[in-house]
Amino acid sequence: MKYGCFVILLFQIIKSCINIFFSLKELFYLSYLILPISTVTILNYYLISANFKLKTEGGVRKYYKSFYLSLENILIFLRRKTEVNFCKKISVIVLTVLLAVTVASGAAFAQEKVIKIGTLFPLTGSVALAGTRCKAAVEAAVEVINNAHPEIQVPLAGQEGILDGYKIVLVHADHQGKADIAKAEAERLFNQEKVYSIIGCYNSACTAPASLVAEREGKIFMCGCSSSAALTERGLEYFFRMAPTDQTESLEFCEVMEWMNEAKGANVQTIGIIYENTEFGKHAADEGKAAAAAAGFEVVADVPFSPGATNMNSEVQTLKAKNPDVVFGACLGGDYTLWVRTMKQMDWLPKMCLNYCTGYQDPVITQQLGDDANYFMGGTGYAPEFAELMPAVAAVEKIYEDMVDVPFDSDSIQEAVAVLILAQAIEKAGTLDYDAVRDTLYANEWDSPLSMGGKVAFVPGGQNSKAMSMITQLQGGEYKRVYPVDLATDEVVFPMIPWNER
Amino acid sequence: MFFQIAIDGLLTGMVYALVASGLSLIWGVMDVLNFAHGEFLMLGMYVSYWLGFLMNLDPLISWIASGVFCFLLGVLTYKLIIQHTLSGPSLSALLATFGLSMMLKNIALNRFSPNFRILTGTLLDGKRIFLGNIVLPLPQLITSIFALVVVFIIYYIIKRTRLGWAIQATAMDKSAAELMGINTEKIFLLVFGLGGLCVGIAGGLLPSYLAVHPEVGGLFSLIAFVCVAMGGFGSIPGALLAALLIGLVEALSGFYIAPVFKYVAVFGLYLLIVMVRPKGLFGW
Amino acid sequence: MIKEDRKKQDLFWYVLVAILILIPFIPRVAANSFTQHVFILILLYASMSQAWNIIGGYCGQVSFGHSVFFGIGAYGAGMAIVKYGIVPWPGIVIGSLIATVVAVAISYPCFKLKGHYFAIATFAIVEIFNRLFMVWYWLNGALGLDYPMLKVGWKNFVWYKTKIPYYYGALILFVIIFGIVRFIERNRFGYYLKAVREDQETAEAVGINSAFIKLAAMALSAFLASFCGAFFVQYNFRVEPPMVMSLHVSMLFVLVTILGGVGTFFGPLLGAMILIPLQEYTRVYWGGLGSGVDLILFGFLIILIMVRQPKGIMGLINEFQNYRNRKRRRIISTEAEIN
Amino acid sequence: MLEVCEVSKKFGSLVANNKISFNVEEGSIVGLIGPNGAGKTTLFNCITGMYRPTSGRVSFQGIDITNLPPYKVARLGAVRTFQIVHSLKEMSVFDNVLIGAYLREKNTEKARELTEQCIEICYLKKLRDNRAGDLAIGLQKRLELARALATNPKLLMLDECMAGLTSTEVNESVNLIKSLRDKGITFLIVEHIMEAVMPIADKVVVLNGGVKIAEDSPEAVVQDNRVIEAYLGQKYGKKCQLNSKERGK
Repeated sequence: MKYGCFVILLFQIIKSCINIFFSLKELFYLSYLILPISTVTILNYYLISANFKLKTEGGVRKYYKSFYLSLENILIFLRRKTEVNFCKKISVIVLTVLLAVTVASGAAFAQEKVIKIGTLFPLTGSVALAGTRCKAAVEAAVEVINNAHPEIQVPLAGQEGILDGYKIVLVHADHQGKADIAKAEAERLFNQEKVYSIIGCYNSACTAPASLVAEREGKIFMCGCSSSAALTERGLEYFFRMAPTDQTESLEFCEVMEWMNEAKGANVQTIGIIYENTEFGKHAADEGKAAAAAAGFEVVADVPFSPGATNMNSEVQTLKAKNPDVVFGACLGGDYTLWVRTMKQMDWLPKMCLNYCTGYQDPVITQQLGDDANYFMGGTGYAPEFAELMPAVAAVEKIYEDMVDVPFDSDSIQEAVAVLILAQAIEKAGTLDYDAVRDTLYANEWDSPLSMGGKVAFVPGGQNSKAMSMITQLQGGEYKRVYPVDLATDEVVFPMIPWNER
Repeated sequence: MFFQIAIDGLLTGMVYALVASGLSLIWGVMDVLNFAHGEFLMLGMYVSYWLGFLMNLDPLISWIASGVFCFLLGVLTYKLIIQHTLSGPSLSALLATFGLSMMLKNIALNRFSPNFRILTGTLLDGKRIFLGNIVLPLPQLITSIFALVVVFIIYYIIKRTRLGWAIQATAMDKSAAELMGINTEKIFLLVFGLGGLCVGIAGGLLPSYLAVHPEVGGLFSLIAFVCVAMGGFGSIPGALLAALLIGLVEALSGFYIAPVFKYVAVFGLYLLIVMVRPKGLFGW
Repeated sequence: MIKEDRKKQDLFWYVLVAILILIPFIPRVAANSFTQHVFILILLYASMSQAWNIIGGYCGQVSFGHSVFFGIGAYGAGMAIVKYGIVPWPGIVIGSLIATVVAVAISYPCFKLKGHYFAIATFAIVEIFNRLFMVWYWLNGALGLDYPMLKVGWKNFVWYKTKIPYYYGALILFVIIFGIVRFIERNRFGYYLKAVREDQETAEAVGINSAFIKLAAMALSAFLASFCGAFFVQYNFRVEPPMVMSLHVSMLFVLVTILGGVGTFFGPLLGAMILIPLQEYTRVYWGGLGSGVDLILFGFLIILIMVRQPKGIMGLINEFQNYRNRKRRRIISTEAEIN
Repeated sequence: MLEVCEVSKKFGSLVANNKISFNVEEGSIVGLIGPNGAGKTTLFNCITGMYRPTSGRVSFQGIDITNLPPYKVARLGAVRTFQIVHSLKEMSVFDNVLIGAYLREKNTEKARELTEQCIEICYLKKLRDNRAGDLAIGLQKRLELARALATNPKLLMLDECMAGLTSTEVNESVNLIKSLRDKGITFLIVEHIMEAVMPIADKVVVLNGGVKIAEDSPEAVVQDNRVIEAYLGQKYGKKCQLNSKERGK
């Protein structure tokens, strides 16, 4: 039995090798075609990289001819030469260069009646998890739009494509969580891939420069879930954001606290904020502090930490020492689990714990943390438990789940909303003209069964004014709605049940 | 409070020590900066995680598997990469291991998805020991004890066995060792394997309280570098002491100054120590 | 003979610069902004790596700390535009002066350290700076500085619709930095740098103040690096610590130089010519697949090159030249036999 | 020209040099000899500034150089070579010498001319484009000499520059040193090989166990009993005496 695991591991490794190989298969075919051409034109390396026109048959034949000539030369060279080792070395270098060339010269296919839309998410790097989910959400939404899904109660689902048969084609790009790459990729998507619009970028730090590119091009940038409030305060004309901002969430958190104080006699006064020290976390914390000050609560602990931490002992110790009644948390993924577990080790809990759009909402968090995840609260835009509020989601979610094996979370669903709203606007405007679509986006209130509240409308600057989120609490591994009161299903458990009583 | 924090810091430090001792070994003997060290750790953690997830093996058992896995990984790395780069400037090994780290990280991303994973329901999960006011989390405690034991075993091997002497000889002067009839190729291979073994054992134990994801190795390897340099290259006790010191400083400065400054304090401490003792605490 | 060689090299250099000047006029390049982007990055990284090469290659002090200077330069330009709302130039100058001072201040004690100890110390310095900048409120900390919409032109050094001026900006940077290094390489300072790299004791024994030489090299290197940083931020309209001041950025410069050939004049350019397109195009073509295929491939290719040719591409070229020379010698010797 | 005055150097409790004094007159060749571990190289390092003497004073042309760093000593014109060759391995022979030449000639062209001359003098002309690390040990030692020479020194201090050379090479070096002395360079030579030093030295300083035991002309030193016992051994001493007698005949 115990040896079996090794076999499985080995099998996994072999499988992964094969997979990688096959994902590159296309490249190999391509390189067979272009390798000889590139050999000849290696001096014109950069010319080739600029989309050279080999599509005409004559061109290909010419290149092949010169290839054979050069092949002969190489053979003669080889025969004369004794130092095969040197040849080997140079061949590797040449191959790598050629690979770059080959890659550069791949030609994109063209098709009639297609709207290209670019996605720009962090598919690698430290927030790759969220990025891949967002990408899948966009794909799910496009699937709904492109094909007839009469069973799905979402606008445009019933028909095939938009604008009488236009289909949406996605071009995916990866910004690795780096702002400079995001900007370069946005430019490439617009100029080279000729995409109509970009959906992205998850990280607010990347959305900022990428959306500026769109603004300059006069093209539309749809942002799903970047939460920095500053994005929509820049006065951009072609920028639209679906999700509620940190600001909205912070205000909501304070509202909850006031409500608890009034309705439940909770008497919570002090706040501690723990956040990852990145653009996102800092924003959230700043908004949190501002909201707390406005509502008259006192922030007693301000604990930023470096993401990807190896331990969070001192962070939690600091919180424990200051012992705030309420903790606002902005920790992503692995940091969130580490944080919760460290709190358990230290045997400390605040009375109440409110989380921003973060690790708390990750659908797998209850699997990962088990009972330890319970009684935490947070703002939630969507959770599978909201099915009765948002009945249309389930069918779309199925498509999405086939891709990533988890249900939607509050972040990724917003990206799907972004695509759907854009498609609806194009459909309604009846044209692909950017200004017309933009004006249509601003002028109407859109049906959006995937958003909480079911409506989307934009105010100048591009913020979705109907964006809302609910406060939920994890109870028994499920997201229970606890606030606002009229939509609540369950009573809030207050204070959080201490670790040793669970 | 102070003691609680100090003990937390020391427990963290032990894990750093285990990660760093492997690095120190490689470094001391071969003068190669292994940038992929953190990725070895990450893969070791994945091995342990998958064994736990698929076969219900506890990390307390599966560290053996991840240790062996990382040993083989180390050996392979040496055979396929490091061996060939040794003829060039010392930087080329660095570049190659950097490429390796990038590759391993993204293979993990490709295969295991960027999900963070954590083992629940292990033997030690959430168990604690109370000593008066002080809470000792059992997973960390056991990991630290392991770390200490492994570090001491490695130290013993190096100081007291024939193999260890051969390693020392190779570290001091490769060509002289060759003249003495030591197969330095083999020693290098072994040392790289041993380095992998150390980090593999650490990786095997960590999933009992730390989430596994492809990026988990980054900060660990950085701190391991600092540990090794602070302790003096090739010195296992130096690495141990430095790691404990770093754990302590990290925890104390994190609490008494501010959590954001804890790594500033750690790196600052390193600079200070190195300014006073340019060859590290135990430098040769 | 040396003079002839030099003339040949100079000629090559002039031709290269001429080609680089003409590149934007090639219609295919002019029409494709991504190709321009790649070119700009090549020139930028070549310049930056050459700046690193002064201290890391010629002087042999492998510093991983150059992103600090790069970052300070970037923040200089960023602060001038975002916080003070003026043209970037004074910020760039002040930034680069600060970078030079910081370089001297931190490397003075660090030069006591040898080899890997020095490298790790610079690691630590980058991390310290990164974390401090992340919480430095005056510099907007982790939020970063975002450029507002500015008037385009050389005054602000900002263009939105075209990249050609950026290309020429990068080219100017490239020519200046490469020119400086070429000048140094052929003069006393360059030889002294090499002497210090090879053997500090010998250098001291023939009257070289090695501490001063190293400091001077570091200062020059940091000064030039900070200009590259300023260019980078002018190009990207945003500056934040992880983007300009992280180990990853530092690594990139070192990688480019090692790949091309450490301590050689054309090494950084060759390295950038290989590494940057590789990085950019792998990302373009496989990045969208997600799951890091591009980076797997990128890493694999780096390993491959290093395993095959640990001395970098210049090592390969040297080998080729040796081969040619040997062949030439063989020909000469056979001729001599015949005669 | 060089005055070494009561120089002592201690490493912890180990006394490497104990109150050593001697003078080097301008235009002379002084040999510094002694058995292994006598403290020759330590003394050398103290003179050139690599070590700081624990006590005592070194002055060169009337300037106190006791605590000067090595490069300043070299700039004053007292240049040394090393016992273990320290050639700049990756650079060519020409560049190695050029580094030395730059000390006096800031101008590249002039420095190159000077370099050519020095290379010529040291019979390295054929090897000028070779990588220094590839040279045989004897040639590397000569290269060191050439580099030191290129700095246009007043005092040239050679640390065992003939150890490990073949006898032909030793002869070549000896001739070289003689011809250089004729050009006005003063020499301080640390040496093991008696044959090399005795015929050319004007004066020999003998160290043993960190203490100076003799300072005199070669002929006189060879007959000094303390020297014979401490260093040369009885046999060799007799042989030398015989030799000098024969020479006397």
